[in-house]
Amino acid sequence: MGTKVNLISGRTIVQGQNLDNKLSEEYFNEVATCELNKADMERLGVAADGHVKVKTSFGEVVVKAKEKGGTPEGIIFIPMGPWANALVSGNTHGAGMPQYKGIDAEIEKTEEEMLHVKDLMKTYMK
Amino acid sequence: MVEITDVVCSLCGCVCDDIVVEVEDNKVTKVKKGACSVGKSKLMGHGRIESPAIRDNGTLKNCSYDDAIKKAAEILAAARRPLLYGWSSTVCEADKVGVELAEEIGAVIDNTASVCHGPSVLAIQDVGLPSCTLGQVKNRADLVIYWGANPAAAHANHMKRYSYISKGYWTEEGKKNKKLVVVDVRRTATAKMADVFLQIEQGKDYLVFSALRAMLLGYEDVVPEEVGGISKKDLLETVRMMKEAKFGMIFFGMGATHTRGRHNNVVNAIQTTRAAHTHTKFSIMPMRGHYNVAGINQVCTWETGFPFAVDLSRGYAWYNPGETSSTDLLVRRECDAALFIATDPGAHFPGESIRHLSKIPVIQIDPFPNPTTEFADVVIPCAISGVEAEGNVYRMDNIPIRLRKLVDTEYMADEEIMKGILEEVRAIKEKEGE
Amino acid sequence: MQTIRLKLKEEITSGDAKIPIEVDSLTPDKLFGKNEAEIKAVKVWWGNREENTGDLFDVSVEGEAGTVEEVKIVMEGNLSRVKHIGDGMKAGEIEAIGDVDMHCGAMMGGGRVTVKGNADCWAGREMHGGELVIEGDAGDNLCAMYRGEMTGMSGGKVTVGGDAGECVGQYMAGGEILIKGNTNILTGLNMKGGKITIEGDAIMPGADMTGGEITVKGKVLDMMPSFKFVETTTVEGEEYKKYLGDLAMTEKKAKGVLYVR
Amino acid sequence: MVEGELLIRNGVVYDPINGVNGEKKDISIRDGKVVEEVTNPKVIDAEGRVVMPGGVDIHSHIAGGKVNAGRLFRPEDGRKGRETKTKVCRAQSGYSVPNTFATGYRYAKMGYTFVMEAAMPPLAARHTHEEMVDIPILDNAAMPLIDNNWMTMEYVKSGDTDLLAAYIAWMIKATKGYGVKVVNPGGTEAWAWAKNCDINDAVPYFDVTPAEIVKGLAEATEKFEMPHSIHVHGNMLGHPGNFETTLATYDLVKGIKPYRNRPTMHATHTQFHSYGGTSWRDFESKAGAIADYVNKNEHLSIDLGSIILGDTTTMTADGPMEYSLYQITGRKWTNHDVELETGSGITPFLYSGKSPVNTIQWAIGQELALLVKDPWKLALTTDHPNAGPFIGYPIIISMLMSKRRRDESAEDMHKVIFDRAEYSSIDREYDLNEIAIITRGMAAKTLGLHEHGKGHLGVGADGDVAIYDISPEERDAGKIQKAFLNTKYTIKGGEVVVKDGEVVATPAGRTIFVTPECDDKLTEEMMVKLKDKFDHYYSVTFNNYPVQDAYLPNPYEIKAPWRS
Repeated sequence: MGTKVNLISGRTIVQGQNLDNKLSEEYFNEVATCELNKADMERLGVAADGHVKVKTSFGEVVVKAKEKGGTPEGIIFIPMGPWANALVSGNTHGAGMPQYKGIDAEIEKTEEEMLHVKDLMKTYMK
Repeated sequence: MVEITDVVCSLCGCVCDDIVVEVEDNKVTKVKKGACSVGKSKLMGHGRIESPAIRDNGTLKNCSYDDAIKKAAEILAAARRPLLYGWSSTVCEADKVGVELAEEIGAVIDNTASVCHGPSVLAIQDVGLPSCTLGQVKNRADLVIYWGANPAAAHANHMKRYSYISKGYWTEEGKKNKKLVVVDVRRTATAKMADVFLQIEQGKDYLVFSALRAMLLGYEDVVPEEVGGISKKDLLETVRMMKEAKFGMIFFGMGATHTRGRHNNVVNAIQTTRAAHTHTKFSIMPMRGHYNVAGINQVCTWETGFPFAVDLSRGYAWYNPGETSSTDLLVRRECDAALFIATDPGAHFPGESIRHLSKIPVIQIDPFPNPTTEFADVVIPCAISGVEAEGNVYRMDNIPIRLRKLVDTEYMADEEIMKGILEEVRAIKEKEGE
Repeated sequence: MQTIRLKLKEEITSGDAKIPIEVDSLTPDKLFGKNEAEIKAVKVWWGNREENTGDLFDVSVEGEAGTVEEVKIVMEGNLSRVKHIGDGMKAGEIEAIGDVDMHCGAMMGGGRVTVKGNADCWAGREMHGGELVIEGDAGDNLCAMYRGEMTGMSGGKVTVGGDAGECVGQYMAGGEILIKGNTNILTGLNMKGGKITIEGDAIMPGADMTGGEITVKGKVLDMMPSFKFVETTTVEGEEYKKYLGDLAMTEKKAKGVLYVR
Repeated sequence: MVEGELLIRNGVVYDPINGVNGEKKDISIRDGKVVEEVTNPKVIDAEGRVVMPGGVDIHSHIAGGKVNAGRLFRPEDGRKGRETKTKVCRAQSGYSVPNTFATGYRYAKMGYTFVMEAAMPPLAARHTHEEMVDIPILDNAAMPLIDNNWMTMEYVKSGDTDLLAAYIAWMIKATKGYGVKVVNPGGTEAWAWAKNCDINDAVPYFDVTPAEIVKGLAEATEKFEMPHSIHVHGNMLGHPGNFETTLATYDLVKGIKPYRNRPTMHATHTQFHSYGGTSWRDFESKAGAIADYVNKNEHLSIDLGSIILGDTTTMTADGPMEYSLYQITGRKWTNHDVELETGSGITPFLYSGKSPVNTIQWAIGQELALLVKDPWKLALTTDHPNAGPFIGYPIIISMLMSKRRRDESAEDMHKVIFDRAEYSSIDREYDLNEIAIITRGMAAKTLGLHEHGKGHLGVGADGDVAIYDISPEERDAGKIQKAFLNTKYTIKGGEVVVKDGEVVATPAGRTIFVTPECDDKLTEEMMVKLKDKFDHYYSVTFNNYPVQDAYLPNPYEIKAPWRS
């Protein structure tokens, strides 16, 4: 299906500002996003704020694409939070730490809607 | 209006303690000085969980503190493999009660280091940690290296208060006579400030550290022309800067611990520091995330002997991250009940863990509604430590600082809630014993 | 010969929570001389409570044993949450049918454990004697040390039929490990003695090694940049490049030998 | 303290502070204190058993940043001493670095009721106090490190002893500390640049010598009626040939008059400072030279720092020393330099009887005890956990009491013990009275705690009593060792806390702290300089620095007035 990329997650300033405010629009707008390099955006044919679907062997989510210089080609960055974590691996390789960075992923343009945090949580309750 | 000085920030591991706020009508109305934008946001406050609640037929129904605490105690007392997790965004006084409760019910007690700098702890247990307090860096460091860390986003005051930009005794001109090296996969905001930016290939940290070590020890001839996406020339230049520094400092972040190699990346970072120490003064420090994650590691260590992932099911401590750590316990579906305090697994744990949490009873203690609230069965709101409650915390360099109370509240403090649960659990056990 | 059959009851693992059972009290040395009723009364930990073996396992005993060596324990049922199988055993035999959980054969000093399936992390941890055979895959930290210790496996023999995870043989000081498949990163990390053979591929093998020998018959991915090429040599008729390392531990200490195709 | 009456009947009492040497005597306790007599007491029959005041440890590392860093980085030590929780006791872990609960229980089982935490980094003082609160049973206190502090060095350089006194007074108050601790004066500051200092070297950038620092601090301390003298870990600890530095350090304070009849310097873990030779190859014991000095002078007290064979965790504010040790072993190494004040290093170490160096170290600790004639000048310590864990004290006691045990042990050590140490030629054997002196009386007196109820059983003393399950005639070293490891009874503040070697109650201990009272004018002048340090160089603010009262739930204050 999609283009093969390497997924990393991490903190951002706005994500930090909304740590106590995770059910808000500000948090959603910041965290349900995916930063890509310009060339990768073009390759996917996705414009800024266009939706992309990211998929790993652990799950898939729809997030908003954001162009970000400084991100190398083939790397995508999703701020730490429920959307990134739907994709990361829980295999800690005997060290207790999930792999939040460096996960093989596939990405593609999509028309699908993004899930708000409450709806995202519901997907775990099936 | 009252002005309060020397306010201590309860957000990140920087624990800035020179903040000035204004309080009016029992509310923080202004952050005048000292806090970064993230800390400021925290101090100004957000929407709260309004009442204790218990889930009934899928929906949370408000109840009294007493009822919520009783219910929490019943769940925990009955559990065969309970997990008590969080403890990093609250004060040590609450953490101590947490350890006692874990002993009482034979639980696993784990903290957010587990998904943050737990690998750093494993590394320290392998090779130790040559480090110092942040003031040492401020006064002396002329070379600062951020490795897999982006303080511009995660610890916004770090460079200004303690490292690259700060001014101290031998560094009175600030960054003018210092060098900054940044190692990262992305060209981050921090990387843009660097004198040298080493853009490393994802997952290759371990190899690059080993190459640096070999070079620092004088075996550059065996190192190939490129390692982990960095040219030998750039590596040699970095090594030269390290050797020439009077006081070198490495700060490392999740870029090292969250990626392939995990704790062993940190072992290698520490080994690199030790190799550099054969030439000059060199130290290293993890960029601890939560304001008191260092503190729960301290409390847990002096009380149980071990810093996180402590399994007390047999009545003594068994420590084995990778087995007794939260992610493993949840992904492997070992737990039959969980208590989360001052943390949000719904947002920060891998999806696989949340899937299991939705199937077992979950207790949440937090000031704010968050993704975890969506599946918690008992929700207990609490006072905000550092705003509504005081107590001890440990900064990322393990310096203890006391959080101040700025305003009054009717919410119970974490310590009181935990004591309530412990008492109820003991009452249940006593009854069972009869 | 005596055969003790322990079959885990189905209801133990059928709930939402898969609470592990820890069976370090069920080794041949500890069960030797006990009759069926006595074995059923041996305590095992299931979560934070101790239970009778007979309440968790169907127990049957056939034959007599004059010595521990004549005791064979056969474990059956869903063993994927049964930890510490053969932990600390000194003699006798255990056969585990199916996938087993962590610490299988940990601290083992003698006897033989066979796993007819996969073994989770820390199999053979700090093992110092005996034989451990894992017919399927092994998890991470196979034959490694306990956190903070400077010695992992120091004796005995381990064979893995499939792949193995990260940090195989960390701080290994003696004994032999044979992996028939591939290993994940950092096999032989901090190794100071003993021998590891990998028939498949390995990633970053030999980091920080100061002694011992690693042979990789498949490919090496991400070769450590701090090893010194010594010579091309022939081992068992095959041509290998011989490296010494890890120089990152200083040349004086870099006495580890790594053979790469 | 517990209300009610207790009578310990017919024990053979060793209470050296009160001159009681093995007398059959009753001890009466009411409401936690020793009294003349009681009327309706609970009775403990101590017939034929040895009775002593609760033990007092003058120097041990039991709480605070580096102790916990030691625990944290040694899970392999943690798993050694695990014990299951009981109805009374919390879960225990650790051998050389036990958790706080185990620390309290194990000391109490040996009959100890007071322990001095020997090194508190001022900036992290809250940490030390948090842990001390979590150590059950024991009364405790801690000594802040005040020797590598920039303020100290600047005042020493300018010669302002009164201002230095004002500074140490402020520091002891701010940290809720007990007295002035000195660790590798100047050397730890130099270590912030990866350097070290000997006694007469100039400290980089500060232009003072360690000798001047020690002298200045001793003079400043004696400006107050401080219960304890400066407590010194000198320069060059652990280096071959360091005995000369040690003797020179002792000499520095010879002319200074103490406020009362006590030494002007307590020199700690003397074993590590009594080394001859020029390298590890010709390393030899200089216990004789050190003991000779101690015998001839009255201004000095020492403690042993005696080695316990086996694996341990070394930890000290002497950062460069730990680095040297780590370079020898190649094992894990933690360092933690503390801005403007001090530092610390931690590394595991194995003392082996097969090693010639360790053998001589082992001999030195015991030689010191045997060669210093007056037991009132020395205290039994292992500098826990540096020379070995405190639970090794009974081994040392049995060695000191039995020449035969020493001879047998020497046979198992490296043969250098016969040519590079005096060990095998010393015949002296300690008696129980002398043991009581070096394990309680001397420490209490040297710390000034005998005036606050510690270390003796006179009327008004704390009801802290150890009853050992041996008769005074016992000569079997094994039995002596066993008896001193687990008491028949330990009584703390009138409450039985240990019975038949098991902990049966865990009352909270008190934290004892000293308040030096300094002239306001001096304090004000000093404060200008101090506040400048906070404004520019410290990473915490002045107002967030002092230890708040909340950290001492059970405080006991000793006032130290300015000497007019």
